[in-house]
Amino acid sequence: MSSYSLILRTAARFLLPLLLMFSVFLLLRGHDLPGGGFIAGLVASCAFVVYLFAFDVAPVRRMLRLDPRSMVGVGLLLAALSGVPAVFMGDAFFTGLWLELELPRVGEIKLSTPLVFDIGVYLVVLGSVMAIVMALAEGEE
Amino acid sequence: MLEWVITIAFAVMCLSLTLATLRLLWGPTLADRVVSLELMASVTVGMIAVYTISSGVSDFLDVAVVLALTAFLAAVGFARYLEKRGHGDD
Amino acid sequence: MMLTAVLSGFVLAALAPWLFRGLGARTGWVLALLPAALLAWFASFVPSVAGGEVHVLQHAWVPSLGLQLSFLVDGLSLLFALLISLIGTFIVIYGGGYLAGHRDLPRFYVLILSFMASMLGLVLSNNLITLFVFWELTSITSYLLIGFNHEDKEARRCALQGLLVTVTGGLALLVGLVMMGLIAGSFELSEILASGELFRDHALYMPILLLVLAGAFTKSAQVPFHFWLPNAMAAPTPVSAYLHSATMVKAGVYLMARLNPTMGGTEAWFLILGLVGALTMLTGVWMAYRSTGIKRVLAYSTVMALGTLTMLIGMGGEKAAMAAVTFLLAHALYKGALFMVAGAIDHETGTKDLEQLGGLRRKMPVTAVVAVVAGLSLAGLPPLFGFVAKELLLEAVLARPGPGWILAGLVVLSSMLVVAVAAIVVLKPFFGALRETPRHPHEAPPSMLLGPAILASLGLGFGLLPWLAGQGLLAAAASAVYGHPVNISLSLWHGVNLPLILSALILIAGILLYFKWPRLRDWFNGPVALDQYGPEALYYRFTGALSNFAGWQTRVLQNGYMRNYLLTILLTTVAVVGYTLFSRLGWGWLPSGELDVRFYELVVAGGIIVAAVGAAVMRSKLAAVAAMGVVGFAVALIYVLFSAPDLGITQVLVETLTVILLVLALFKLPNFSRLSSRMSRLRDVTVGVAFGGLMAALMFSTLGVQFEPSISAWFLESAYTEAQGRNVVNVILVDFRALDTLGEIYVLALAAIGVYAMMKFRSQPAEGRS
Amino acid sequence: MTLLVALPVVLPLVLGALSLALWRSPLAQRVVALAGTGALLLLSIALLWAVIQHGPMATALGEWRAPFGIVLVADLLAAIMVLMAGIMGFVIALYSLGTITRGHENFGYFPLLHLLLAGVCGAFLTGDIFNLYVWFEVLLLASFALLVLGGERAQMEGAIKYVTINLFSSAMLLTAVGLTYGLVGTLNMADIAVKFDAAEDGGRVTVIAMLFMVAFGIKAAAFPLFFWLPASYHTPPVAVSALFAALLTKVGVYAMFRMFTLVFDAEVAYTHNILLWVAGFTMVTGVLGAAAQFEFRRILSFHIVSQIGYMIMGLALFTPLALAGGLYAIFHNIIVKTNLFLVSGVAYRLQGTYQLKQLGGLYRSHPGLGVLFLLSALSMAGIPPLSGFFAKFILVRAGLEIEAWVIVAVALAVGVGTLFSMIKIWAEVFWKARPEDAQTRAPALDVVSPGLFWLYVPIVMLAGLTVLIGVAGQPIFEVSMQAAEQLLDNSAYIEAVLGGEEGP
Amino acid sequence: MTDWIVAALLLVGSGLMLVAALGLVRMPDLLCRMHATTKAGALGGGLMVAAVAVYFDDPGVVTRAVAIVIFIILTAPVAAHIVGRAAYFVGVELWSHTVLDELKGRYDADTHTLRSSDSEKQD
Amino acid sequence: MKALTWNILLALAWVALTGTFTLVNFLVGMLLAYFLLGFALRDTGVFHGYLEKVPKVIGFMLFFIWDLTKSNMRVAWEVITPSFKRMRPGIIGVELEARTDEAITILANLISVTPGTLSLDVSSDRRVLYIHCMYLDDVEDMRAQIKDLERRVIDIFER
Amino acid sequence: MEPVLALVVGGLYAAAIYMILRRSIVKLVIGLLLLSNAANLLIFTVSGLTREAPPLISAGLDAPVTPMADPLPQALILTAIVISFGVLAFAVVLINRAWHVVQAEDMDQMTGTDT
Ligand code: NA
Ligand code: NA
Repeated sequence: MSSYSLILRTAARFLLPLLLMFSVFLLLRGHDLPGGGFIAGLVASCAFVVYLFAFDVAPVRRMLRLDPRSMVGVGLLLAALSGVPAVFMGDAFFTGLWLELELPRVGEIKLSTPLVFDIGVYLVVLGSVMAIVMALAEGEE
Repeated sequence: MLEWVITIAFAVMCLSLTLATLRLLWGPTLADRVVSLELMASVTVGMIAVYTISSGVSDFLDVAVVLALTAFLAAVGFARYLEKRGHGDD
Repeated sequence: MMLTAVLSGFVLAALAPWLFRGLGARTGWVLALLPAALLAWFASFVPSVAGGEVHVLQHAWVPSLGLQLSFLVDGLSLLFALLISLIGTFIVIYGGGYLAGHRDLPRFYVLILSFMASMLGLVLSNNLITLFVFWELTSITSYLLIGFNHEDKEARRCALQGLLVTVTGGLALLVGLVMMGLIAGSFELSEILASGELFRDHALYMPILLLVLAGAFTKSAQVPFHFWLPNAMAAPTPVSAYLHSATMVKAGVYLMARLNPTMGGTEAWFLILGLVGALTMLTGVWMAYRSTGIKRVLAYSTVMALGTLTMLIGMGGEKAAMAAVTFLLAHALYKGALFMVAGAIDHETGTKDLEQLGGLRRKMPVTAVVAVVAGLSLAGLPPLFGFVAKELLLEAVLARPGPGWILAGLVVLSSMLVVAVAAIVVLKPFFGALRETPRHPHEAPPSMLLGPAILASLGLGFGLLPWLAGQGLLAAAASAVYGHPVNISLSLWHGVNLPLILSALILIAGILLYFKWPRLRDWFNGPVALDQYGPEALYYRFTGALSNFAGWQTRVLQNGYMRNYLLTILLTTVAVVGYTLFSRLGWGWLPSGELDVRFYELVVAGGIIVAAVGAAVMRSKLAAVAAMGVVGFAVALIYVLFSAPDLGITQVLVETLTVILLVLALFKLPNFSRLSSRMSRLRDVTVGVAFGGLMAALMFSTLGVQFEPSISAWFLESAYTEAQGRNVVNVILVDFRALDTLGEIYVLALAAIGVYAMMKFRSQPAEGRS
Repeated sequence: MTLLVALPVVLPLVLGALSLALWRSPLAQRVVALAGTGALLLLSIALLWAVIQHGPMATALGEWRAPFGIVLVADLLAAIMVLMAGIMGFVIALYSLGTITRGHENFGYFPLLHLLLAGVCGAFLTGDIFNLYVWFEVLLLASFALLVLGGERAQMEGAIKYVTINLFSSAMLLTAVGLTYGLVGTLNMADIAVKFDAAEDGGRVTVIAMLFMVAFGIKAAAFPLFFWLPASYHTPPVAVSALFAALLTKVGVYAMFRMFTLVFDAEVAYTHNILLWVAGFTMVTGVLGAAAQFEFRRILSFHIVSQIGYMIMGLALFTPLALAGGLYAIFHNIIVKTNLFLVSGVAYRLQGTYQLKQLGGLYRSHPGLGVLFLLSALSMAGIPPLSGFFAKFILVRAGLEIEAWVIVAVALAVGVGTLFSMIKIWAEVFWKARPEDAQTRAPALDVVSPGLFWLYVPIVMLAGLTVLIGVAGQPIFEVSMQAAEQLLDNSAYIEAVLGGEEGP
Repeated sequence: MTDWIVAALLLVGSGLMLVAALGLVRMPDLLCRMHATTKAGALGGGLMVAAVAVYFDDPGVVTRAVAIVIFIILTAPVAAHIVGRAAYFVGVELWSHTVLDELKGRYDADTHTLRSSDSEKQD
Repeated sequence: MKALTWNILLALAWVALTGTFTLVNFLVGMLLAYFLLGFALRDTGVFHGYLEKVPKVIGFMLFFIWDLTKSNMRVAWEVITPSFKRMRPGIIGVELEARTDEAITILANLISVTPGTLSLDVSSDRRVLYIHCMYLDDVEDMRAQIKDLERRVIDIFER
Repeated sequence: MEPVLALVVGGLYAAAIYMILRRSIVKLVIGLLLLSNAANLLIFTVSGLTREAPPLISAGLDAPVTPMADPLPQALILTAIVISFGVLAFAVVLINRAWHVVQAEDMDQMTGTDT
């Protein structure tokens, strides 16, 4: 069934980017303040759920581009493999590796395997929730 | 002074929560409960605000941000249910 | 070498089907080469064993467990081994003829050779556990052989009966053997045999004795476990001849004989074996006399023989030992022959019913001669070996002081009936007028005559020259049974003495009984309602009751109602954990000290309870969902109020998504209807409160108790310095305990896969469904 | 070297993710499944070998030393269990090629298989009690998903019970973990063991032990907590049933072995006595349940319960020999029970039903299958010289050594009952002629390999194993005995976990 | 000074919350209740968050406070609309003193469309 | 929108130049950029209407906040007083002139937060907005108020 | 506050147990939700409660200078929340499918697989 409320549709168009931005924000700062991949992934899921309620499954699918299942697979791979590089450095699995970049005028940027891990978590959460919600929503008919 | 205000605010919020709970339990329709749930979320936002001030830890405010988002989401979800399901089931 | 000898049967069994493909009808003759070779090889031991030597050969198996593939060759085991390979040779040949053209003939070879190997292993084992291993293998192969005609329901039933009886006894035996091994500190027979005193004086002597005898009695069909043996006649006749008369059923006898030096010689041993043996002897011969099927008659007479052997072993003493081994050999020879004759009759005429048979001597003259010779041995008439055995039996019984007289009376009585039975088996089918049978009989083929002829001849030969057997092998065997050297020589004629007079009496009475057979049989069958109350009926009642109980138990426990499962689990938890709590701490878990609470915390806490109860009692499912959402939000608030913002955020998000999932998933489902009664609701409230109370009590019991400081201090110290993060919770999640988080997202992914599959994938209706 | 300890967990995790990412290509999934499970098998062999050589090994993930980070530990018990998982994973992957429909493949069968193995291996190897909970959940969720794959009514009904009761058990486990943390402030099992041992107030420890017992008892399907198992195990495709039979309950049993040797060994007279009762009743109710069934897989399901009793008996008797017997029972049962399920799948493939009444004539038509069945069935009934006999014999001997007459009697009587059930199947499915009015026929399955080859290969492998364990008992018994001794004297384990070099 | 503003914002905010809660309990029908919660609840929440912003006077906190307020303003009316519409759609009873209902009969239950007049044909 | 993008980009540039990454600095940048844009590009079409809109938006926000306050006072009064004698609730439909999704949505939302009115729904053909009013003393007067609000919204969002 | 929350957890368990003992599958799933909440709150409570001190290390500090809430149980509960979310999502859809297949929400009509 197509969307039924003009008002909701319009609101959703605004909310989606807003919430996605918020979710990325939560993801990146999670290591220092409340947030992190899981929370961020949930917020992103909420964004798409709003969109799904306003429009329908097909538009969400288009909007996501990546199939949720692939997203889950990629996320899992990312998370699982983030623990592997340390092995080649002679450490145990999941030993954190940190790369600190000094960018002129931007400041220090920390890239790390825990961050990669967190991004994996983010993708898995988003993919899983969307796979579940979309399957359910499609099954309603 | 601020301490007193905070205490009063807490008390008022508690009262509000209680009242909202009453409506939640009474209903009579699902829509009433949803409205009550939403208000509870708002009250909780307020409560977290008060708590943030009383604790002096601003990080709690993040919860309020999320809460504001999710209350809306739940309401939309319930509304969708009502739309699809029709009357006679709440 | 010994290991090869024992196991060669298994190897050949595995090859038999392929050999059959190449050799066809000749397979039996070729396969028989193995038992023949074994026979020759075992025979090579005779001189040294007769000279009193005992050979022990050892191979390691699981030495740490006391398991050795060790073998003991003394008189007793050698006697058995020779019998097994001798009769085995002929049975393999005979089977080829008897089952010629049968589509399952290759399987017969496989099984009979496996059995032979198992039996050899059993009698040759020097290790109690190895002995048990082979013991069980004989049960299994016997099962498969009894059920050879497996599409026949009756055959399956009989096979199962035999198996259950022998295996159950076998397990008792296992316990007994293990206990023996533990007492002796070794499972090696050669060591156990040397420590008889240790056992006879041990506090556990009686239990061990009973356990071991339970194994022996079931295997050797002693009363009251005798009923399975006649039913085992559902097997093809070669099987009956081999397993159920000549070899396997004697495994129990072998065991008793084997353990006689260790466990025997006590009052209990004598009483149990003597009584049970005598009773079995009488029951067997009486049942034989009652029966009309030729195999059944023979089977019951085997029961009689087994009883006799048990009784002899129980009596103890040199003479009894000698009588036992002599009787054993004689019986193996004539009974093997007679069974094969019975098979030939059955094979040629198509019936086993003695009532329908007569005058076959004209059609099957060779068979008739063999039958007569073997029958005379069975009847215990001179100059056959059966006579020698019977005389020795009477002597042994008479020699026993005291209760020996009673036993002697019983032996005489049973011997009379045996004479009649022998006559029935031999005279009825072969003499008198030729009768119409389902098939037109001819002389049996050579493969089916060779075996019985040689066995019968051996009976005659040993009868005429008893020292041939007695001097060497039987004396050695008797020594093994007795535990000390036995020096009794066998002779066909030893003057007119009491046994001889009794023999004459027995013969006359037996002939009388034969002529009165038709009338007496009816008379025997008439008044006795043993079939209804006998052990076999008990067996069926017991298995029936057990199966009823099983059905009832399963209906009660696994009744399909999940709430009953949960109730059981919950009540178990409450009982076990609650009992432990109270027994260990009494009321010491109750919280004490001041309560540090803020009023708004109380309100939130109260809100959780109210909303939870609301969710539980609400009539509308979506209202319940909403109430549940309130619980979730309030819990989130608790997390916030106690310094867990990450948790609060997560809880809020998860709770919302859960509500949305519920809304999506439930919208088509009907609303609650009041399904359960007031009583069951009351019951569930009680259980719920009890369980909740238990959980609260458990929590109380740990509040304020801290055996050791938490490791968390380290996390707080190290989060930034070691892992470069300020949100310690997040650092724990993605670094310190990343594996947890990894598992967690896998759970989420798995849930998504599951949900996706549930919503989208329906397999064809047939798959997975019964 | 210690890398080896983590690989059996990491490998299936990566393979599962990879397999999921490849969900569009069933062929790639199949290749990954075979190669991956094969690799896992090799890894598990290597791990066991290493542990035999070096004793318990541990790796601290992220180089965060115990008790702060999560360690993976392989002692002999864990390594043996991982080996079992490796064997079963490979065998089931082979079998799946011939039984799993394209539909199942498209909807995640192979990723689920990998992840179930990951969960199982994780549970076996982890040295952290909360991490154990996580792996339990991973394997549970994988099993949930496998259970409902296909979506038929029976699957749904069974799954509801399975899910509910297992969730309750998880809640209990979580509760117990929480209480443990409340008392000693640590999650590392070796650390908990040390700190519980040092605690003056043992009463609280015993209370928590009981909670763990309930939680693991449910997962292990022990009496009276087993109901979820017979309600569900016979509903999914047979490869899944076999996989469940092989591994799921055994993880619960493993957890019991781990916790009730390492951590809760202070009040043995109380805790293990309760376990002994549990063992006895589990055996009896299971075997009676099987006696009342007339469906191939249901009989087998109840026997899983019954056999769990033997394993717990080994733990409850708590002597080295008894523990070795329990271990023997575990791996014997894994091999044999799985194989019986696999055979039932062949019977289903041939005749389209699992109902004994409708089946028949297989001995005539497929004697080889009959032999393979008989090997496994007799092994399960404890007939020598197959693996089951050793399990039974060791347990009986261990029981008799400490004069635990009753449990020995029960164990043996249950053995007869097991034989009865196995013979029932044999008589009905193999010996009996196919009933003339049998209405079912071989199902037309949309599977990759419609022949029986892929069904027979694993069955032959497992049948060979049950014979091998019997025939070559000595080395296996030695290892079991060493494992049992490691369990009873847990200092090597604790040393491997806590005594490593200082600091990350 | 800051404290006074904070106190005032808190008091007014929480007072509004209470008003919303009272309205939720007391108002005669669903739509009237929603008037109370949508307006008072949203504003009350906004004011209290504003109090936090004032109290901390820190860019991070202010950003988040502003985000919350924007979010509330953005979502509260939408939620009210979506719930009110759904409730009306399923036929929640209006207060007996309701004077006018121009919406009556214009929802089509099957197509989920809302007509702009009684006469308008569906397309 | 394009104009707004430019404005934000310029503000970011300002933040980068000054090297002070704070909200206040960003707002300063926004303001600065706004005036700069108004000055430099007042003749081009790209910014047509943008500069005029900003004061309008600010004015509108003030108006809105005032309305919000009023509406809350009124509801509060109603809730606190014991009876509902003054309430005359009802649902009216108002013909819409606004056409874009944004305008209609904003209008509806504004109506929801202003005194005594609550948007229920827009007809599927977008011609009529249905509103629940608490004080429906004079229907036409109410419609007029709504139309007034609509004009303000159209002013900002559709021109 | 811990004793109060202990009672709350007890109450949650009681309500959850009551719900999972109902015949309705919807109530069952709500019961499971309550159950997981109860378990999480239990861990939270028995690990000790701290007010107003989230485990966040302030900027500029290497380690906390004042006592902070125990971060470990928080991490555990976070994991547990996510896990139970996954599990419950599965359970929710499961009862949905079960209802579709069985066409009843009564557990008493789902006894066929056992007997
Ligand atoms: Na504590
Ligand atoms: Na310990």
